[in-house]
Amino acid sequence: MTSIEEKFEESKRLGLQIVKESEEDRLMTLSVGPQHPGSGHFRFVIKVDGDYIVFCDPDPGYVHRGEEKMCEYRNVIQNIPHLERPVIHDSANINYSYSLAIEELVGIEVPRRGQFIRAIASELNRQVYTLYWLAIYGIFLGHSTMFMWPTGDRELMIDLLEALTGARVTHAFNIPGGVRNDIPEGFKDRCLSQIKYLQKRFKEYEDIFYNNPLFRQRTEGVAVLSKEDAIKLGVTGSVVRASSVPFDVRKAEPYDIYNEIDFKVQYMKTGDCFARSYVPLLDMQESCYILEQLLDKMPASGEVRAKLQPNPKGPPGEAYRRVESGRGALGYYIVSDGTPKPYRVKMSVGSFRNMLALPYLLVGQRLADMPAVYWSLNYWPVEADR
Amino acid sequence: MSTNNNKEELNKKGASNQPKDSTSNTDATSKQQEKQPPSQPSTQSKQVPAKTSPPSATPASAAATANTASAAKPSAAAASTAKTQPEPPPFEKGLVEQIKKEFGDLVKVVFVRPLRIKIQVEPQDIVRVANFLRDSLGFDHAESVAGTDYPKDNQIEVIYHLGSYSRQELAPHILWLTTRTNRDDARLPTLINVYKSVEYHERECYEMLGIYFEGHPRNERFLLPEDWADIPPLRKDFRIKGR
Amino acid sequence: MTSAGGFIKSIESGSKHLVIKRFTLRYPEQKLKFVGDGYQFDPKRGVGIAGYRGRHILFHDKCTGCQLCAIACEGIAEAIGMVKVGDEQQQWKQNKKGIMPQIDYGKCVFCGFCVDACPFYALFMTNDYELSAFTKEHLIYTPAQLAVKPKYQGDVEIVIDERGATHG
Amino acid sequence: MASFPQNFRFGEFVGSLIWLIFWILVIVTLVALPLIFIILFYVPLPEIDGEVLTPYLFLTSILYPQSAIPVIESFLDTTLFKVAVFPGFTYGAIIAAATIFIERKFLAKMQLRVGPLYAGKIEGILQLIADGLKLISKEIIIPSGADKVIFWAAPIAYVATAAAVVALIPAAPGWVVADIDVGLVAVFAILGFFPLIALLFSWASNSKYPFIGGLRALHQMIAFEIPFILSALSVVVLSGTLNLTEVVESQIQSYWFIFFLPISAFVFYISSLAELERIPFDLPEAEAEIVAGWLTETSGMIYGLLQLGSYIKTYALAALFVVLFLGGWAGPQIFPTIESTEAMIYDATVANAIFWFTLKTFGVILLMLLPRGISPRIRIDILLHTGWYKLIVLAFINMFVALALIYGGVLGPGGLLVR
Repeated sequence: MTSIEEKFEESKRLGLQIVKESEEDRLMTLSVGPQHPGSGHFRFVIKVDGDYIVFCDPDPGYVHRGEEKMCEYRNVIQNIPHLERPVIHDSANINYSYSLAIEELVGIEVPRRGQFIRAIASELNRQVYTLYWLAIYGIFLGHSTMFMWPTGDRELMIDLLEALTGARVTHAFNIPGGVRNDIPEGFKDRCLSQIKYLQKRFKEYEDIFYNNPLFRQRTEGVAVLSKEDAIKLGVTGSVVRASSVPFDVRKAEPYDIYNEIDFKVQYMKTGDCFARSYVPLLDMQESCYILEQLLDKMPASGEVRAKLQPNPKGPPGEAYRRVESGRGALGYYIVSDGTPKPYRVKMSVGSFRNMLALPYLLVGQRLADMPAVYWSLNYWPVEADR
Repeated sequence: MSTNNNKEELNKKGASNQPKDSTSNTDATSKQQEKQPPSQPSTQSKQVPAKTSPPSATPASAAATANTASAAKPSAAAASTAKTQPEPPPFEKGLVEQIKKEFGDLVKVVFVRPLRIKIQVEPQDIVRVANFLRDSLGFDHAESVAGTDYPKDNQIEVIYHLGSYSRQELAPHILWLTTRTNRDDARLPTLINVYKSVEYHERECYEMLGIYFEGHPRNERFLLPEDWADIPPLRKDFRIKGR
Repeated sequence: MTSAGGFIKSIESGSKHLVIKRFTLRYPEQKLKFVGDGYQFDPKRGVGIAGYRGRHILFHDKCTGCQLCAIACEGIAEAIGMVKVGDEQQQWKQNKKGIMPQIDYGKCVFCGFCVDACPFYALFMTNDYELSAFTKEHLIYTPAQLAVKPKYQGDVEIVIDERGATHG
Repeated sequence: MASFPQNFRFGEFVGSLIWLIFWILVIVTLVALPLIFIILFYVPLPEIDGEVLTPYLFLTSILYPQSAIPVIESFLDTTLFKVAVFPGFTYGAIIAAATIFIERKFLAKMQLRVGPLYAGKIEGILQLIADGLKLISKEIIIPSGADKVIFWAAPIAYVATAAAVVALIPAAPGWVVADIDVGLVAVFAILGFFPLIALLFSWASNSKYPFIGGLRALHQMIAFEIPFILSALSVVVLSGTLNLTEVVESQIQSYWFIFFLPISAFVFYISSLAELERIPFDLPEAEAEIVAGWLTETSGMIYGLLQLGSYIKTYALAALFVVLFLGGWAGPQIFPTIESTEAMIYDATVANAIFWFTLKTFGVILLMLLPRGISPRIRIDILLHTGWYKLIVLAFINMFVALALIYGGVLGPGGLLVR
């Protein structure tokens, strides 16, 4: 019993089944999610060879609820509350592009003051979403303080939105034709003071998190997405901006009031995890300036909501409008056949597009980099499933 | 697709994660337009080129377009829109003329609106057209792939919303590349070799509308449950219970 | 050396917060103040009045039983049903049928589109959000329950000063 | 379940109570008392101050508390007391419990939140008891296919090993359970068991995430054991002994070793964080990647015991840091000496030593808690790189400093700085 052949002979004689060891046997299959603390409502199967990930297969759909089909059964206004469910933290933005597309189909124009308030709600919501995202990025890397601080500061923005829209997360505020209500009294001063406070807090975040050498070690140079790959994969939002593509829908295709606002597209060149995690912070800082300008330039009074029938319907046609949400370009493709109910609604969401980059980035990384890479893609499972 | 590719790459060159296509990347336009970005983290103020239409006018003018382009049903809207269209902006017209020059009658221009162009091709030409759009015009990624079911025509329309990152002046534009297939035996050639970014979109389209993309490596379940045994849910003859 | 500096900065930033007042809102003891009395809608101007979107309040003397709120809710949450109110003697002159909305808060999503739909200033929303109940039946609010004005008293709001933000 | 059963009757409840009391009385009179008398008959009673400690004498101390002092003193001298109470398990466990509470409050303060609040009137001080009750009352789930013996034994072994480290730490002059000449070596020998227990437990869980966690624990231990020992070795060079009590005494004679060996102290601190699996070195329990590492399959009191063990270990390593670098119990005398002719338990020197030792230990524990608030978890390759390349080199640098101090005649027998 010295050579392997003799062993095979022996096992054949005994009637045992012996399988030769293959390359696959060295790999360990790990199912990350849907009950994994580092996945969200999402599952991806990874295989690890030692400490390296050699295979990744995303498997979304755990929170798929058929938003696109549901839209075909409800009229334009009734679609709003359920359309904001995929990203309740960013519900103003997810309704924004829907409203824009419906407005294009129906043919109404939003009053100027309404456009400003819509943009304010959208920017505040971007802050809320990004702070929440940042908090989870912190806890994924084991930094519990970075979980608590943004979660606490997010409360400020949520309170502002609560005063503005009346609800903490699911606002149902940006509707076709404008916004539901005017801004309350004293909102402007409150908003300005809280933005100022938030800008001070961003420096603290940089001190404790972004400039922390341990965080830098974990993210710098990890999972680099080159510019060519980013374009080819069609990723969007902070992911593509981290790969030195300065694309922002607010700048590229300014909707509503954004062509009057002066701001810069924040982007970075490196394309690694650090850039992907730092660009959202830069975005938030830019968003603070945008908010200040919006509050400054807003007309003192005026209509906020165009007159709209309860069942708005336009001529048959198609429209594709997009906005820049917290996770990148968020587009709605709506086909109308002349009835109050849309004939077909298609959401093109940033999370779904960014998910394509996950297998490309994860393969070849260490297992410990998995949460850092996964969450740096600015991926929100519920939105991707729709 | 992703998995197969990844494994091959791993075998080839270890821990690299560069996606590879057989038919990849030589756009001359992107090289011309590419600015050298400043050092990181840096900012850049990007200007929308003046020759495109002022975007502030978009909702109103687009809405006007939609109004004038009224027709009985969306499938028929296509044909009539191109005729009743007001004069389209010059940049879009230039793009359309380039496409027309290359393909002639193979490509049907459905409408040209500010920032939006819709062209329709036959399924057998779509890969050629897509290659041209990517290589010569610079539409380098797909934002979404939407399928719409038209039971009246017994057809399914698939729309590729193509956008551009590499050409600055194309950034606000979305080109709708559409094609139609028979509803009973829905088959289309995949565009995955032209646009990597359509991989998951086409998979979603396959399971939601039942369009088989020939050449796509994984025509499989994606978002729906694994035990889904009904007809594809976004077809019009699938009804939600109780409605 | 830069990494050592980063460590020192992060330690400094962390320990600085040991002396800052805590941000937590101690909920049952403290409650946030809200703007206004709740979300309302002005049908004449066609625009809402900002406020918190909590439990509804129904004004019996204004409700005409037109069912517009129930129709608005139909595709959203299906939480509103119209029920017969009162006996034969009790007649409202504006509400001949005597039906009024009854809201199931197990289904309501608090979008407020029913308030937008009401053309008679009869249905508004209030600041009350403490609606938990032991059974699902208790979550269904009859028109009589909806007519009660809730008692909600918020006592704190966010205070931002030099040393940080806190609820006070 | 807070609700009463449907057929509840008060009479039956009282009856069952009386029935219970009856059985207790029966068992006490028929079983317990005879057993006690049998034991008293055979076991020789301890002799204190020339008097045999009979139960009668023992009971009289209730009336005359003065007479109990010699009894208590003699009890304080026993090994049982040292093992079970003062420098041993109870003291360690109390400090561990205090550590948990302080950690939660400290982190909460740093993160601008409140922390435990409702259990116990004052700032949730009884939260730990509530948590303990919860853990005890929870079901212990053993995964199918688990190696049951090891699965049950590992948590107990973990606590026992942690307590064994505590046994070697001198808390006050003469107050140490095992005053052996190779104390420092014994400490490291015992510390070497922890990754083994983690690995055994993770293997016994028959699950993937614990397995990865166990292997990570092993990697971490191997990478950090060597700088850990090397950093302590320079203390041995300075003091010339492996006995921990003598290490403290040699520091009392000269100065605290942290002044001569700051780099060693730093290396020791970093290595003990790695040994304790605390953030930033909590790779074996990294919850975002491998669920809870080798603790994934734990439930109920198994988890509680492992947590208790790891916090006792925290105390042990903090105390070791105090003994090696911060002069142990040394400190200015603040407790007044009371001159009294009568027998007294209070000893000013010992009280002073305990006070300073506890204070320093808590200081070091706070220092160990601090990184959890300010740093993320590091990756395993960076961890191994830190352990093998950087810390070993740093430890060697300071060892050469220590040797230079000895041969330069600054420290050591008859050195310049030796008082």
